[in-house]
Amino acid sequence: MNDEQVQLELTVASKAENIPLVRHAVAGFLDGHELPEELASDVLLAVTEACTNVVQHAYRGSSSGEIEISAEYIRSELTIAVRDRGLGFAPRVDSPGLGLGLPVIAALTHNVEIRPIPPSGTEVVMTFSLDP
Amino acid sequence: MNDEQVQLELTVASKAENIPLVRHAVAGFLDGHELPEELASDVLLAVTEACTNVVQHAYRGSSSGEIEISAEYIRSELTIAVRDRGLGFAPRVDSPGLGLGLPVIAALTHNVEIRPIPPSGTEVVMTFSLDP
Amino acid sequence: MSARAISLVRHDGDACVVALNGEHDLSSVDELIAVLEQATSARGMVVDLSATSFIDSAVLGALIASHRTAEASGRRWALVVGKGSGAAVRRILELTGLDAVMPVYAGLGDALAASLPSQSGLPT
Amino acid sequence: MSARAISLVRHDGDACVVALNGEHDLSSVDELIAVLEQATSARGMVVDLSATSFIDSAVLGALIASHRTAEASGRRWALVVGKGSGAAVRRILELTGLDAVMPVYAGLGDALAASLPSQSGLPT
Ligand SMILES: Nc1ncnc2c1ncn2[C@@H]1O[C@H](COP(=O)(O)OP(=O)(O)O)[C@@H](O)[C@H]1O
Ligand SMILES: Nc1ncnc2c1ncn2[C@@H]1O[C@H](COP(=O)(O)OP(=O)(O)O)[C@@H](O)[C@H]1O
Repeated sequence: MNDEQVQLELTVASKAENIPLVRHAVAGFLDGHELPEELASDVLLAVTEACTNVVQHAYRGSSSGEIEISAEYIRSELTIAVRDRGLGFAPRVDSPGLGLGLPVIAALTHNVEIRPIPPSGTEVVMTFSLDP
Repeated sequence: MNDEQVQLELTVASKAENIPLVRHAVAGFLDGHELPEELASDVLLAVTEACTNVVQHAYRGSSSGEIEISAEYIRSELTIAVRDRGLGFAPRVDSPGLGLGLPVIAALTHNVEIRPIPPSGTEVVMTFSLDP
Repeated sequence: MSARAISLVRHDGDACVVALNGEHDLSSVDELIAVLEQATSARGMVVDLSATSFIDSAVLGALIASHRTAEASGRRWALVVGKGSGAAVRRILELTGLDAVMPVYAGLGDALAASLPSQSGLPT
Repeated sequence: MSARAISLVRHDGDACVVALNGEHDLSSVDELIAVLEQATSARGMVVDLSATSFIDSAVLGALIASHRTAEASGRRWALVVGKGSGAAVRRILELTGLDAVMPVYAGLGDALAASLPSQSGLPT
């Protein structure tokens, strides 16, 4: 295990076609560390769900925007933040989804935080514990 | 504004009929502070949603359980935690709800954290900013 | 704290008004669903939140379901949100953008008129 | 990284197999929905995830919708999750408890047999 702080920063256009790209970049980042396979898979699933939420919900109405992903190891924790500069978190009675994204994220993570970022947008910070 | 740490601790059986009771207790706690009316209303709505989730999802299958609520002011922030000792956070394709609870909480709070508590259960920690 | 009640009143021209008084949440939602179901036998229905101090997403879910059922069978359905509606009522409707999905009126009179556009079957 | 594909194969006795290869998420879900719709014309259908390395809740939503449509019209529907299914596939099915809601088989043969219980209309 690495005790230094290792980081990934990535910004892509908020489009469905970029979701695999983000997942593969994070997979590459995880590859550099000895992560159990099941945990790595959980991380990739959670990151995918967070990006899907940005693409489906963050920039409703406005034509374009970005997904910002950052990942870092701090001692025995992996923290991944997914940010958008969209309209802010809002419930939708007309959501195209089944409402499984957030619960899946919460079930996979050691801790998940959702918070608005000024002046607008949402940050979802997911923490995974590397201790067995 | 009070600079000391002021706390509320409350444990009730995880039953729908206790949800108003929790809301009223928290309302009483808020009354002691000069909270803008709209913010107080947001807090009560968010607390209600978190308790509803415990009653509907936390103790599925098992006959009984409790909701633990704690609230405290720390400087310019109000933090309310809603805890259960249930089965842990899990997505449900058969949820009786519309999936609006968590998004409503996220939209109302300055920050919301969801995390498992050992040995089992979930803690939802909601933070409200008292700065205008 | 505040007393709660759910009332059902039938008006002339076959419109039902379901009024919620006080605070409503998961603890009263089963009763609400039952009353809403009784009301769906009418040609038009109005849910009156003008004396409702509190609702949450569980109550909202029941209202959305009732609205959908009414729409599916071609019945009229309207919501009243007035000055007496609590802050949480306005807030959750605003957050979910529900006023874009269902007809919302500021007064019962308007809502009733809208829920029964053609009194006694005579178009106006 | 891994190549992805969605294939549709019609089998004797009017069963369709939709197989997902590689990783699937929001970026391929529209294509998946279109293929699943084509398959619903058959008497029975199987979604084969035995070479699927990744799915998320967007894909799961499409599978659940397809299963519901099939059920509503009395058509058979089954899922195959095998040794070649990726960890994320198993994980999301486990988390959502989906194996309790829809029939899941470990092999295509079993799933096909289940989706067409009475070959050529002759009960066995
Ligand atoms: N990045 C975001 N920006 C704004 N709203 C969001 C964002 N992510 C999620 N939401 C809101 O939270 C709701 C729940 O999300 P989720 O659990 O992933 O379910 P689904 O996407 O299937 O609706 C969404 O319907 C949406 O209203
Ligand atoms: N305290 C809890 N314990 C276990 N699972 C929970 C808890 N709270 C929420 N969940 C899960 O999260 C999902 C989403 O919750 P929510 O957004 O409130 O929508 P709904 O309750 O309408 O399904 C629930 O369906 C459930 O699967």
